[in-house]
Amino acid sequence: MSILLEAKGLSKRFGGLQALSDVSFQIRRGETYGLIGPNGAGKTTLFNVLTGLYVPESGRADFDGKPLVGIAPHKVASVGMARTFQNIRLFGNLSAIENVMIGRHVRTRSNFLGAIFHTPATRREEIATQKRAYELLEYVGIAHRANDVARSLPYGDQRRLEIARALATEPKLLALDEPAAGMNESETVVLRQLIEKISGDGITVLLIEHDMKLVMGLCDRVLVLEYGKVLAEGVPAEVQRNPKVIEAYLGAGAAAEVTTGESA
Amino acid sequence: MTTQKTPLLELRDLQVAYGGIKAVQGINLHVNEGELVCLIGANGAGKSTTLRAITGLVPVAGGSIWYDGKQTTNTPSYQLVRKRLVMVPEGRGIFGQLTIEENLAMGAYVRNDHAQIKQDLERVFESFPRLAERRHQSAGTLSGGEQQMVAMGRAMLARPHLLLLDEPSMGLAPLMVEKVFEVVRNIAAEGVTILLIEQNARLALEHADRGYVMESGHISLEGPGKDLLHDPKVRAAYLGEDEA
Amino acid sequence: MTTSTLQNGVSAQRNTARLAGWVVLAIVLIALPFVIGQAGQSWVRIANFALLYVMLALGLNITVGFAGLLDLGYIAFYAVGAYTWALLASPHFGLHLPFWLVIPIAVAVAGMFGLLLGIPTLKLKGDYLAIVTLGFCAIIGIFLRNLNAPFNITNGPQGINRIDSFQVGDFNFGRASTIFDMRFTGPEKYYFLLLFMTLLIVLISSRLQNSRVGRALEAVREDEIAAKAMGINIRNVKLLAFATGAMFAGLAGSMFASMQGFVSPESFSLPESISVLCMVVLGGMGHIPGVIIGAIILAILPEFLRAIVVPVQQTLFGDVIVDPEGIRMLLFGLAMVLVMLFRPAGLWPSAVRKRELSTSKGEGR
Amino acid sequence: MELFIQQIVNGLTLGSVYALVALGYTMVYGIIGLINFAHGDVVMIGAMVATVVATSLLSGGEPGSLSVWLVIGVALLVAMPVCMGVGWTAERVAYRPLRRAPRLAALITAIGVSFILQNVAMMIWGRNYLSFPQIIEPDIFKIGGASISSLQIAIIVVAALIMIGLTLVVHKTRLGTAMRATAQNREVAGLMGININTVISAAFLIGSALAAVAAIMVTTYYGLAQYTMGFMLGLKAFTAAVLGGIGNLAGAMLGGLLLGVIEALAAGYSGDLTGGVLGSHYQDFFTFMVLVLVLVFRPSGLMGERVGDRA
Amino acid sequence: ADIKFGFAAPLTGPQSHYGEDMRNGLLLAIEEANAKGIEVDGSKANFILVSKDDQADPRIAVQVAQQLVDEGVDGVLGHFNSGTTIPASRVYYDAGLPQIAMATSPEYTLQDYETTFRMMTSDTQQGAAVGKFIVEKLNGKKVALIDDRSAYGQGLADEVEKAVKAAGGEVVRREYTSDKATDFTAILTNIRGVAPDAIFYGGLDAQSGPMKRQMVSLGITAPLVSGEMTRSDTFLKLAGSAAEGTYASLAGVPLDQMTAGKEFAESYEKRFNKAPGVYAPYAYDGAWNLITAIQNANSAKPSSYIGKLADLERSGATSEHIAYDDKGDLKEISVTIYEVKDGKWEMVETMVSSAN
Ligand SMILES: Nc1ncnc2c1ncn2[C@@H]1O[C@H](COP(=O)(O)OP(=O)(O)OP(=O)(O)O)[C@@H](O)[C@H]1O
Ligand SMILES: Nc1ncnc2c1ncn2[C@@H]1O[C@H](COP(=O)(O)OP(=O)(O)OP(=O)(O)O)[C@@H](O)[C@H]1O
Ligand SMILES: CC(C)C[C@H](N)C(=O)O
Ligand SMILES: [Mg+2]
Ligand SMILES: [Mg+2]
Repeated sequence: MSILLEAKGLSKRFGGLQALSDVSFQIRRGETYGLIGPNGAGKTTLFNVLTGLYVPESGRADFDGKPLVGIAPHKVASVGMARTFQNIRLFGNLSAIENVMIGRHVRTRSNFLGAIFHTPATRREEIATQKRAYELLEYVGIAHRANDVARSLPYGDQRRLEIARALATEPKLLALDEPAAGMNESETVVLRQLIEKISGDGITVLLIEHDMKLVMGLCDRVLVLEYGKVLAEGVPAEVQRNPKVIEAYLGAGAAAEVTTGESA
Repeated sequence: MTTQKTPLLELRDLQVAYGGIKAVQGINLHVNEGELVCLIGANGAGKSTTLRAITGLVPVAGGSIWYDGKQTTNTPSYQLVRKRLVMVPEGRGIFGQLTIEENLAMGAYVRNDHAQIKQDLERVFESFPRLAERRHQSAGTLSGGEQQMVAMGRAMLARPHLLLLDEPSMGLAPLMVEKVFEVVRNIAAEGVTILLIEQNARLALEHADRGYVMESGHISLEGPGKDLLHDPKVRAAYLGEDEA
Repeated sequence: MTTSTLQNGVSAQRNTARLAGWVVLAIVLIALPFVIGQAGQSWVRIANFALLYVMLALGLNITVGFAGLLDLGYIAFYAVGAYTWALLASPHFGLHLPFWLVIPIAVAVAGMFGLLLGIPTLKLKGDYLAIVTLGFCAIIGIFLRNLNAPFNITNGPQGINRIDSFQVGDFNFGRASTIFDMRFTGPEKYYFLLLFMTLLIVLISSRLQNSRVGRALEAVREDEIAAKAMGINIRNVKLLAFATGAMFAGLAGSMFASMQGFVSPESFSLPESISVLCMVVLGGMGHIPGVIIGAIILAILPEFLRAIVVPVQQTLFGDVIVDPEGIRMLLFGLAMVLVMLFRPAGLWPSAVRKRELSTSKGEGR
Repeated sequence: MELFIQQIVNGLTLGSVYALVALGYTMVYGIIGLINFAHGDVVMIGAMVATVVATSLLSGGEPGSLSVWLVIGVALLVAMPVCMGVGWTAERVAYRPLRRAPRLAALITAIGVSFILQNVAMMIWGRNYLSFPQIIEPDIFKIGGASISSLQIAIIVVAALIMIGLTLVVHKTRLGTAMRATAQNREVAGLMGININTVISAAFLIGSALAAVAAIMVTTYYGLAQYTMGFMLGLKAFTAAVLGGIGNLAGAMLGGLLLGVIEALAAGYSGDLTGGVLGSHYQDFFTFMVLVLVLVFRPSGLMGERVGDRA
Repeated sequence: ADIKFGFAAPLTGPQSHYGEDMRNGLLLAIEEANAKGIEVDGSKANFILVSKDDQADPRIAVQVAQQLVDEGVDGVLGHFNSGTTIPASRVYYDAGLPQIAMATSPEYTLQDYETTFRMMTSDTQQGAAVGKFIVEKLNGKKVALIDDRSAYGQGLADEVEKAVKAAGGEVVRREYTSDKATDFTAILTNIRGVAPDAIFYGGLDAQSGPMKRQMVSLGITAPLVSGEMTRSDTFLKLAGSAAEGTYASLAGVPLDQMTAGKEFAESYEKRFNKAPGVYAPYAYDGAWNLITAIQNANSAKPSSYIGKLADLERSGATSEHIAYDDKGDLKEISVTIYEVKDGKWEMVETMVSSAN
């Protein structure tokens, strides 16, 4: 399997706080890669560095063979990496379908003049964009809310909408920041099926989650961060037996629960 | 059965609407002194709305709310705090530009017993050492989980009589979830009455004396926590048992 | 099959209703100057200025309404357009270039000024941007006022007089003339010219809004970080918003100069800028019909009040007892407050646009 | 050098007034995010009232030197509650119902309130300029060749004292803490037991009281009051608040003083610096260029807090 | 029959007090004329004033000009500002309505419109007189100029500059402010640095008043000289005791030197309970000019009486020889210089000249 994303020695600090130090890892094409760690370990920061929102002090990341660090955030989407946000960031006053249509931005071309003169190419593209956006809403299961303002959707639907919007950019890698937060276990199961479907369609997934059942069930490999450093990496079964991980992150109870959960 | 004693909190036929949408459609619910009661339900069922109505953050459309023997329907939240009815809102609601310490101090805004406040503050730092390390950092830059700790700590400083918690474990690492529930247990053990909303239904029901299940604006089930935990409908709808 | 024919029937019916609506509107718009002209040409002039304000408001709507960039100095672009026309078509430099040359130049120059304002303010948020744009307006005003020395470019505070009217061949929009036995006054001719331009701007605005570019503007307004993550180049989008808004203002400005025949710096003051903003917000920010209504109402209300304050007082009290000018502006202020209190999102805010999905309905549009 | 000192003195006097008015803007902005366009007009009302009071007090005859401060004191005593009343009422009637409305709605309302205040003032006090009776024959002192009058000294000192006092209030009192919390999250502030209506009203009351003080300074120093005077003053003060970092009290003070000084220096030196090409008519050009430069390098003003917008 | 005069000037905003002053002057003239029972074309004329607020805004000015035309007025008095008068004059010209404006910039009567007349001096005429006065009478070899960058202030200051130079003086510094400013310490400090013999200000009394105060507190002793806007009671009020020794020019002869002037001042006081402002007497004279021309033509039709207006020859409250040259400017220019003495405007001298 070839490497899709490779990070080498990423470090990021905020004032006196070393949020990431010397983080390296590799994500293979097509796998689902988990990112876990205690609160404040630097998981979201890592996302922000990878997507160009933060510039790291040192280190590099190569995506699909091209350097990622230092390129403008808006270019990240066009090279094929899309994300969702821990604190949902939808375009709140726009309808669900418009949110997804905006996601098509990097994969469409029509410009100012095209819009004004309503050229045939623009019209074709517009229709295609709508069609694709609607399909994506169906894909994540919220097509019936296409015309509702994003702000008014229930929490779980907002999460799904964010995923649809990210998928609209046709990513090679989809990075999800705690998609199951605030969902109950049944809802999480539905989410898990969605992620499995996405992965099945050949998209590489990078997943931050605190729901161990979800992480252990979905991920091919898991990276554990603590205090900005890599604590462990490996297949889920290995990682969850790692005493350092249990001590820093899982706690005895959770580790046990996950095991039972998996056997169920 | 605690029918002799009046409950600490009682909702009678409570209704709440946002514009045209009826989010809560006439629910009855009570919490007795010293109890830990949990409220579970799917996304959008109206749980948060119920809590917001209790604390006067959204106007009540019908029915009434009784706290500590008095009707408090539509009482503004700042007055309820003085009656020691405290809520940790969904999404934490920390003051991003104040430091952690200042945030915690805000919890004690209505208190005047300075020495006691200091002591309580230290207790919070003991429970959440992560916060002690960063007491002078502005809270807006904290990670999601850290912010949740601040919110819990802040509520503890208010010395509540009735504490309403809206999804306190959301976004927390497993170890931290345990920690939060431990804190919830401890607070309850000190005699604080608690009404808890949780998506982690299993944990919540394990800890709760009683529980309510809410479905699109109605209470569909109620009973002792352990009973609900074994109710097949609950297991299917909230614990993800069927499909797993 | 049956459902689809049924649907087609319904939509055909709806289409005829819509068509009828458009026809009525067109007739009203065409007849308007002659009807209100009965009450005096001043009402035609007022209508013309209302159209000019519609153009301005729609331009500002792109910056403020679509892209969410609070621009308090918008009138500066209007000034740029007006002065461009004034300098290129007046005795001041002895240039009398034709409209088809001056208008594109005015629009382009205004657009360039839009970029000029946009570049240093890209990183600014909300009200910081507002104050810088306000400063920009002041700066433009300073240059207009003072560039009469060492070289006389703008003729300073005296302004530029005897500016050419809009003229196509021998057909002069500034003077009355007879066409097919009908006498058209200057203001009436300008009415149709401005109406044409306004419709053009409405068309551009609405096409823009419902396009990929328009959505990018709205995305930037809603959440910059999320917009970046969607691959939108925030910088370009903001500059585009500034430039487009500015170009509309440039067009409106050049029309203003040609219609007035006189420009001076005092016409482009900050309060003027603020009143255009009021039109946008009062009407319903981001919603084209709302903005149009807002502009028309705010342009006409003062004149309407002017016409009624004295007669109303006379009928009520038998005499003019309260200072009519004071009460007029007071009522104006009161109206602004009341509208906002009762309709905080504007008089005619946008509902969420319903998309008739080509996919689900099988009929492409 | 003498010129320079003089310009600094000039600038500080003007800047002190800006700073006081800017505080009113910044406090309200900091808490409810509203550019209170009518604030300048509250200053105007204060100036009108003070002028009328002082004029009627002195209609008897020449004041003795003792009664000078008495007259100003009485004028302030009357103007302050009037301004506070106006500010409070505006908040209560026009802004409070719009707390949850889109931000620009409240801005437009504020512009409307400004219109109303101006035209009511015009109907009450007429269109003419009122003059503040010249009760203070300024003693003029010389510092390094620069003249400074007793009035200027009084203005600078009073402004400084008020700023120190206000800083203490905001950072050391319960009300101050409540204000800062309310500024960040109103709902949660309520959940902490803070009555946010009281806090917001307090901000308007304090701001308006400061406006009254500023009004007295303006009328005594410049000697005039008219119903349109609030607009320019308000605009400058708001600019000052932004320069300092809007929402930040220390910023408003710094911004006000700085703006005054920049204006004086720009008017004083722009001609000489540009070889006479850009004279004092380009004063505001320089002022705004400084503003733009400051904001380009510090996008939230000199002292504005920069919250990381966390993704 | 009803004869309507249109009037437009700022009636709201910072300059509205001037508008009010003008309106009162016009009202007085019209009421007098109505009381006299003047006969025009066989019936007793009833003069009516239609007044409009132009907000000192060129755009509104054109709009209200059109409104006046629509209302069928027979003649126009106003506007007040150069910036409003000039664009509005085109509307009146197109409608063939005679317009008598105040002291606007020269451009107003240079447009080849036969409908434009002036009630006061143009900037050129006044500036020439003031410049000469500064150099010759005040012995001002070194003069500093300030203007407010309004059409009026800048125009006047430019003319003064020319006249000062023509009379052999030197302009040592030119400073600028705005018609909304109240603080002039910075520019006055600059001026103090060059120690001029006199300072001229082109602008409004709302600025010159506080400016004079600040001159005193900065220790500037050179006299302040200004145009007619400053020769007002507002200036005296605003400058307070600092006003002493200020000079200002005003078109025409002092009211109290002329019988008609004194009468005007008395009836004004009686009618409005206050002293007339600067512009009231000129507005009053302007209205009487129209009335007289109509009387002479025995018709209120603009096309009939406009000729009579151009040929007018009468004695009014501000001048004994009111007559127009072929451009519509006053033929005989008298400019009087006043000085503040003991808190009052006292006449210094009147300079009479025929138009340039
Ligand atoms: N913009 C910022 N300024 C200052 N500190 C920051 C900033 N962003 C993150 N931090 C700090 O960096 C650390 C890592 O934060 P991050 O959000 O990456 O944690 P996380 O692993 O995502 O935690 P969680 O699971 O709770 O979301 C935290 O301590 C946080 O306070
Ligand atoms: N401010 C609001 N305006 C309009 N509708 C709202 C608003 N807040 C909530 N709702 C709607 O009210 C219903 C109940 O929402 P509520 O937040 O109470 O649900 P919840 O049970 O707390 O869900 P969750 O588990 O997602 O927190 C939902 O349908 C939601 O969309
Ligand atoms: C004297 C006044 C009538 C001058 C007027 N302000 C103008 O602009 O010309
Ligand atoms: Mg995180
Ligand atoms: Mg909830």
